[in-house]
Amino acid sequence: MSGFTFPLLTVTAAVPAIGAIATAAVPAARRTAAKWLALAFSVATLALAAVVTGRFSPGGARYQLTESHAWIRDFGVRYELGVDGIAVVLILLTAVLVPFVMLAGWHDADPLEGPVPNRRWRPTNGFFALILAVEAMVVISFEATDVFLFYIFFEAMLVPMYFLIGGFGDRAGATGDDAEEQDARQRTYAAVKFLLYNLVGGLIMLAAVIGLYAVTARQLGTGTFSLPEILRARADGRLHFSTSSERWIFLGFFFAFAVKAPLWPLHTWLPNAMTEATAPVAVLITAVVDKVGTFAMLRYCLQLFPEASKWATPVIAVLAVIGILYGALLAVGQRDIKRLIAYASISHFGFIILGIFAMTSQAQSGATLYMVNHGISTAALLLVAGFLITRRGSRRIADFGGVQKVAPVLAGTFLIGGLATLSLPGLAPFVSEFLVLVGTFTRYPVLGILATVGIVLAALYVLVLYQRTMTGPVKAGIEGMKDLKVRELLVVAPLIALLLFLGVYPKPLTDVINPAVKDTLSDVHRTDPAPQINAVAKETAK
Amino acid sequence: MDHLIGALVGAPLLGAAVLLLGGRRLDRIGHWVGTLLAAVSFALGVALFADMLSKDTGRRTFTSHLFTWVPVDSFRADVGFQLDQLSMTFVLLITGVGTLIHIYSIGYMAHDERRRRFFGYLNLFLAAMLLLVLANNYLLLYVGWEGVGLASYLLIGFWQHKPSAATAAKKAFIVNRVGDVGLSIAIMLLFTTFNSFSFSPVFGAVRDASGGRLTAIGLLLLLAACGKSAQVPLQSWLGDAMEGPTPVSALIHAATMVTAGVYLVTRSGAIFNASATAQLAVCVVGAVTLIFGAIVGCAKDDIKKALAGSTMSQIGYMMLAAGLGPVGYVFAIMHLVTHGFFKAGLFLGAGSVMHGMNDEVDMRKFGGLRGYMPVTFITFGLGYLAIIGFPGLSGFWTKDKIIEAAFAKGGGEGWVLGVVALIGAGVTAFYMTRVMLMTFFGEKRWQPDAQGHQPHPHESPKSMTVPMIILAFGSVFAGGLFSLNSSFLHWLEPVTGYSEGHSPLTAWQVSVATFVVLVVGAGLAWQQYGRKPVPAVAPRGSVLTRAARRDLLQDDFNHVVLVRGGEHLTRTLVHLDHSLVDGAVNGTAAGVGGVSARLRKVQNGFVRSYAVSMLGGAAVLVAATLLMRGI
Amino acid sequence: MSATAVVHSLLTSAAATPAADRIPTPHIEYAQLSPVLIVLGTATVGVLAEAFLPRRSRYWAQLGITVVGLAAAFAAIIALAADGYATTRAHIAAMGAVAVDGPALFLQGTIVLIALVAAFTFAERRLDPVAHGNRVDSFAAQGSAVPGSPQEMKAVRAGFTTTEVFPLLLFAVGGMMIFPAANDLLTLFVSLEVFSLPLYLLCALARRRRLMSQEAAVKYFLLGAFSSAFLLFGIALLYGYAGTVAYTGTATAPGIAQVIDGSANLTPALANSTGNDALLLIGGAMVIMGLLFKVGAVPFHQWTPDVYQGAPTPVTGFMAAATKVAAFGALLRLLYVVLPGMRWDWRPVMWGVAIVTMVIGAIVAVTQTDVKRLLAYSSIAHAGFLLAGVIAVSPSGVSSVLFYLVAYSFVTLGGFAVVTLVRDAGGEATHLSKWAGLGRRSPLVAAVFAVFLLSFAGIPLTAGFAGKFAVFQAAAQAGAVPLVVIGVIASAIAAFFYIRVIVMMFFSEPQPDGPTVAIPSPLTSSAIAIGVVVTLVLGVAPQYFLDLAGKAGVFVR
Amino acid sequence: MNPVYYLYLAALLFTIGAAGVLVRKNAIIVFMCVELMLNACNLAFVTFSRLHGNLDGQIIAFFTMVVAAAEVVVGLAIIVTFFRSRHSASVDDADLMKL
Repeated sequence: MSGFTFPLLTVTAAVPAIGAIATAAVPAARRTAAKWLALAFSVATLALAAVVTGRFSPGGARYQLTESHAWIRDFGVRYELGVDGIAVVLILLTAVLVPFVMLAGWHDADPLEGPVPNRRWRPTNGFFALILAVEAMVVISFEATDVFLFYIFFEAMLVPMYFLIGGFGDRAGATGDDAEEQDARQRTYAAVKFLLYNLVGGLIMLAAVIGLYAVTARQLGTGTFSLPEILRARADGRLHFSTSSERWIFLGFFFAFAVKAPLWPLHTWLPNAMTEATAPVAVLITAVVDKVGTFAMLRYCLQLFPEASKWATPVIAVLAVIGILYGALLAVGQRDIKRLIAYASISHFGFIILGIFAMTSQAQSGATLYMVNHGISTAALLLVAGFLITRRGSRRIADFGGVQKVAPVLAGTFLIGGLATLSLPGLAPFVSEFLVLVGTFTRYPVLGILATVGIVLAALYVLVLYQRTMTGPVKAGIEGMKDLKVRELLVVAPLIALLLFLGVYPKPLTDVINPAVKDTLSDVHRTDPAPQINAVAKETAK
Repeated sequence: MDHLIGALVGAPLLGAAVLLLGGRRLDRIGHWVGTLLAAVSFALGVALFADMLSKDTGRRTFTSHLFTWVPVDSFRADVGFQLDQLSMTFVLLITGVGTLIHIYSIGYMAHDERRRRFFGYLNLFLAAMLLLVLANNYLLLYVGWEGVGLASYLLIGFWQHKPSAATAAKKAFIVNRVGDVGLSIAIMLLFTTFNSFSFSPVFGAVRDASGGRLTAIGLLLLLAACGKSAQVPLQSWLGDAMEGPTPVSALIHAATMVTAGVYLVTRSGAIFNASATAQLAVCVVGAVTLIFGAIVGCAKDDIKKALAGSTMSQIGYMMLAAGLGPVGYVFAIMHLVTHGFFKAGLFLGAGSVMHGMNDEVDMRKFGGLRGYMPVTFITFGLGYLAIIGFPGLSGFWTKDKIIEAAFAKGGGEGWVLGVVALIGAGVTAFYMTRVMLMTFFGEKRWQPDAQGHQPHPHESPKSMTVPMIILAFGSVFAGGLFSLNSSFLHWLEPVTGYSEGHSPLTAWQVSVATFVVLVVGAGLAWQQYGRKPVPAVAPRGSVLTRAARRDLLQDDFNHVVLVRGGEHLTRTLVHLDHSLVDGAVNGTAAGVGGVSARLRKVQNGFVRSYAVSMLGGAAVLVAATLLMRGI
Repeated sequence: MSATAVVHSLLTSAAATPAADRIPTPHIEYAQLSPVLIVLGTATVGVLAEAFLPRRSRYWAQLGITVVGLAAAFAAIIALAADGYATTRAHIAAMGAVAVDGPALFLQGTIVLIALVAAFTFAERRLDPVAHGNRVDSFAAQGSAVPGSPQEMKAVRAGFTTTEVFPLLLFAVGGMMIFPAANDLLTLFVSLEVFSLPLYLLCALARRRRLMSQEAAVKYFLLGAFSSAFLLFGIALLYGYAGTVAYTGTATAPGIAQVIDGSANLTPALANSTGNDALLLIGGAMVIMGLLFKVGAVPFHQWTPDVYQGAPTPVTGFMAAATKVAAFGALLRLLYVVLPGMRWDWRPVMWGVAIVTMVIGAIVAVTQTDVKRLLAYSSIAHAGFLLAGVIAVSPSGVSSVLFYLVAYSFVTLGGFAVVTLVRDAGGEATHLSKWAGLGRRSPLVAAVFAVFLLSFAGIPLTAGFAGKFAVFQAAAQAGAVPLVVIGVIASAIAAFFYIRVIVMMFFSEPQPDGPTVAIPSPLTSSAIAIGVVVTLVLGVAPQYFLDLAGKAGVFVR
Repeated sequence: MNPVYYLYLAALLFTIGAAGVLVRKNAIIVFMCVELMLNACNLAFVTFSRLHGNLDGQIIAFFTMVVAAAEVVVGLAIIVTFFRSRHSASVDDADLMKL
């Protein structure tokens, strides 16, 4: 590190942060100005993320573009940034999604016209500032290579999310003259539930973080949270966790991530949060924020506590499979569009976690890819669902029917989103889902098979949803429904294009991901199970 | 060459993209674009065929590798094609029949304002189906496999405003998904066994693999085949699939897609050959289905559903053949092709009839149409003769071979299968004759439709009749052509392999037996529907009949066990999720609140009680300190 | 050198008797005691000002005097620290009575700053509506007048204000500054009373809700006196055990510490009493109890909610912040300097206290409906967290507690300052239901208060988080992992009610007859601003202050 | 006479004082009980001083008295205002703030 190197990662995280402040500073009256400003900043972030991806050389050093400065010496905390393949793709995902989220939510924070105009307090600039704040925190927690630094933003991002969920919801579902109040109550409940769940998870993780510090401090003299440092120390034997302490600390970390991810049975906050939040915010939750949880499992649980991870794998894998089937079954039983999608997401997170803990290269690459694909597909589905809901002013599936007759394009995009969600081959999610399944199957055949059953249920809930809302005779209240506007098409079309492209040619991503996954697996001292026969070798030999 | 294959698949794909994204401005020319591109890919197919014929038998297999699709460590999925005689056959069938049906649809869908999209979907189907048969590895095949599933979903549900259509489409997709589970698990098993799922390495290494795994793979593939080819127990969707426009039924649910299962089994011959168990399973499924379908076909009054039952049963024959191994593969495919011709022809005929009878499907409301739509009558008749295996026509050549091969399996199994196949032939003759008589003979039983329009039967336009005629030719001559110094056998043998079976009966014995059974079946039908007038409303009929009308209650079984059970399960789970999982958390919160409320009471505002607690605290403090020291 | 010596010398020096040769002249390091002396001197000046200045000019005069005095005291502290009295030259001044060392100076500095900010809030007179053309602060027009009586009316009309609060404040500050520095039990006791008595009075001086205010004073006074009696008796027993009240000393003139760890050579008279550990243990326990009362630890906490609620909010803020700082300082010194020898006796007990304090503080707070009571219970919970740090008998334990105290006290001041802003006809609207929808009415105030609450809840990037992490980390390293886990759970529960308030403010509909938010003068604004700044600075870049606390973390012996 | 008895007496007085605080209602009397406790402490101090043969204890006793006096000043002031505004000195009437 000679001379000044441009702190690319810091800037990437800082730009949205500054954007948040700037947007918040825009006077509340100038709504449009705030929107455009926020959008500009998010696009700038996307550009930076692209640069990061460009500067990242797959198969190079494990952590690249690293930055390292002293921060809180007494806590052994350093400001350390660095990205591996997994982080890069997730940063890219975040940066890609946020602008679409903003476009989709363009009018979500406008004053409500309705029975009681402006009763609800919805500052536009606040809405967009909060989104940018979340983006900044997510990005930096992907970049952090210091456990404490990560933890701080892992926790801090709850605050803006909380206000996004509780402060801005779409009027939908409740009926009657006090609908406003009903919605507000529900929304508040959801926001508090979200915050408490994650806060409890975070606090338990805090105990584990402190435990980690205690261990490192005792064995290395000075406590440290630097991931590379710890890995190095463990590699050359200066640091050694006792079995029990490693397990306890692992559990502390994992609990927090499992709440965030969310893993069955810690999932119940997600449906409420996603249902009550506006569709774009819901996208922010599942597609972006929750990914931090799974990402953290992959980076922190596995790399810091390989033995404990292996020790816990059977249980976690089973929970994950339960989550897959459970989420899917509940999705089938839902009467509320967004709730259905939320449970679908729970099922998908089951796949991701299963992939992470199957600990085979296919499964983990698949899981990482899954994070990206799920992000995009859910975004597509949810945002279209959001357009649908805002048009009808209701989330109840029963209130829809025959939409495809009046709004074919909307219906079409919705169907594509749905097909992506049921991971139809040719669309991106298929690749990742199949990788996870194969990877799992090679180590845990039974779990692999059970998980595969999930694809039938996926087809079931997606197609049932489509049939009930889009097909059949046109329901009352749907007749006048407008088809997608240009702005909305601008949101959906690129996402669908991405889904198709990554479904046909995911190689660019896998090339970035694979080396990182290899490293992770070598941390856990896991190798893929050998096949019965290596037919490829035979053939090439011939 | 790569480019040709690429273009072969690409042309219809392009069509689909253009038509679906093109928007309304393409409405006027959409159907032409679709048809043209289908024709283009047919032309390409023919070109490739010619090229293949120019090569000598050994070097006809051509593989091309476009790009690496999903590379993760040893897991390597490629986008690559394998064009050999087997896939060539399918390419020609798909593009050929496909093009004809495109042409037919121009006329048939003329009055539908969403015709452009219809053609888009058709093209999408062609592309997916071609991908399915051209893929050089199972994962890519899976893509095509689901692609045709999607196309079929879209086309069955094309008239989405009809709830029945939407439901049928959903049902078809989901039932197929069940099969897909089999396919994907099979692929995983292939990967863990062979470290690959591309055809050539896998088939090359089969003999080293453990039998158990091979059997498992075989059975899983069979499950997939059952889903796609509507074989028992996953056949329930095919009947409902008739909700789709008739050309769809002809192309997808008669000629091509439903035969994909047969293709899969034949393609995986190497694996099945290595596992007698799996083969037997295939045979059994085939046998059961061919009877099942036939019986259903006998009871349906809806012309399309009757034909659907027949399709089921004919594919049963193919499955049976494919299950016999090298003895039968060739004949399975041969029957598949001829069936493609005559069944497509029959469906188009049925469509033409409906076209003339303002979309009436109930055969009890037809009758005496032969005079009103001669071309339809003749083409349909030829198809009829072909399917019942009238000597000299296509069906005769192919079906007899299968029956013969079934006997050739030898031993008890051989007899059972053979006899079943034989009976099947008889039943086929029965229900097809029934259809024929009820539709074209007897007195008119026409009735006005819902809007009260009296039907004015008339011949369909050229765009519809021409394809029917062409297909009729196919159904008359194809079989003979193929059997001419067993050209088809030699053509396909390099891929599928062939072994002469040792039938206990000689070829002519089988033929005679078949013919007899045929005559009996047809006779019975004439007895019941030709001699006495057909009642306009179906008589109650025997238990078997009633069961057959309800698809032998298989649907009801599904409904009660799966649907009801599933609904119940989900409802319970939803409840539990709220009360139990969520309740636990909320309960804790409430608990804390309760404790808090109770503890609050201690803060009663009285100085003296505060003092008491202070004194108590002091006492405890002192006592504890003393205890620590053990004083 | 024991306290008595000082006492002798004081007496003799006061009345210069011929006996002066037999009793050594006391040697007082005025320079090193200057902070305290300045504050007490200023207080006296304030009293004189009350006596001689015309009523009209008192307010400004008092405010000026107070600010100047406190500023001077702070300057003196900085000077001392700069001279290295906090580290290298730390020693025991005033002939063993007062320690001048890192913790002492650090805490004194903190207390002085707190007092400065508190003085601002004391002096705020923009919040209450102008009464008969006079701006009024939150203190009674005339403390002696019966509430609602004609003479109170008269006092109000005349625009009286109780400017005595400033001298009272200063006296309290003086006592608080000695408290953590006290190096013998007598000084401890005296300083305790010196800062307690003014606080009792201040509690009684609310302008609004005077009955509650007086009631608070009575409760605080009676219980305070009660507890100080215990403290005193404990001192007596310790004296009986060790024959001295000095914390530390030399082998020849031993302090209690020496006696306990047996490094002292004792007179035969002492020898048999030191044999009797009961005296030591009981005495120690009672002294600790006296301190725990001031800290507000369970089960000696019950005065806290009532007094916090009844006292004038500025006073509450000052008490909550400064008293905790002083008391914890004294507790630390007692446990680290005097009683480390009997660590194995008091540590388990303190474990218990810490646990119940954390848990009960958090749990009871959940169902509170009054902002001030809520903050009171939260302060109890925080006392529990601090105790966790105290229990880790290690340098990091000291520094973490010092840091936590700074973080906590300024956030608390800011919090209570915000409470003074939210008012309705009856004065401050402290009932939570009144705070509904505050975020809609005045987003800024709500946001600021939210920041404070988040800091209390220990959300990262706030001072509260850094402090909590510091103490828990210290505790964990001292092997008190279970304590940490319980603490974490407690803070999870605590988070619940902080969030409830935030929900109230932002997500619930404003009531039609809701309170208004008064526009404060720069005084209160600055108090709040300081709170916010400290919260964020200590949250984002705490290293400097951690260093400071770390350097200051060594007691002189 | 063994001075230890004075210690017992001191303890007794202290206990009586504490008990008084707990049982008596009238704020004045409660306060007096507190004073009694303080005096108990004084007695203890003096006794110990005698036992140890050093003066500290006796001196501390003086300080205690001063402090007690100061407490009286403040305490009485508070209690009196309390009494005047409620016409009752019963500590049990002071329960505006609870829970």
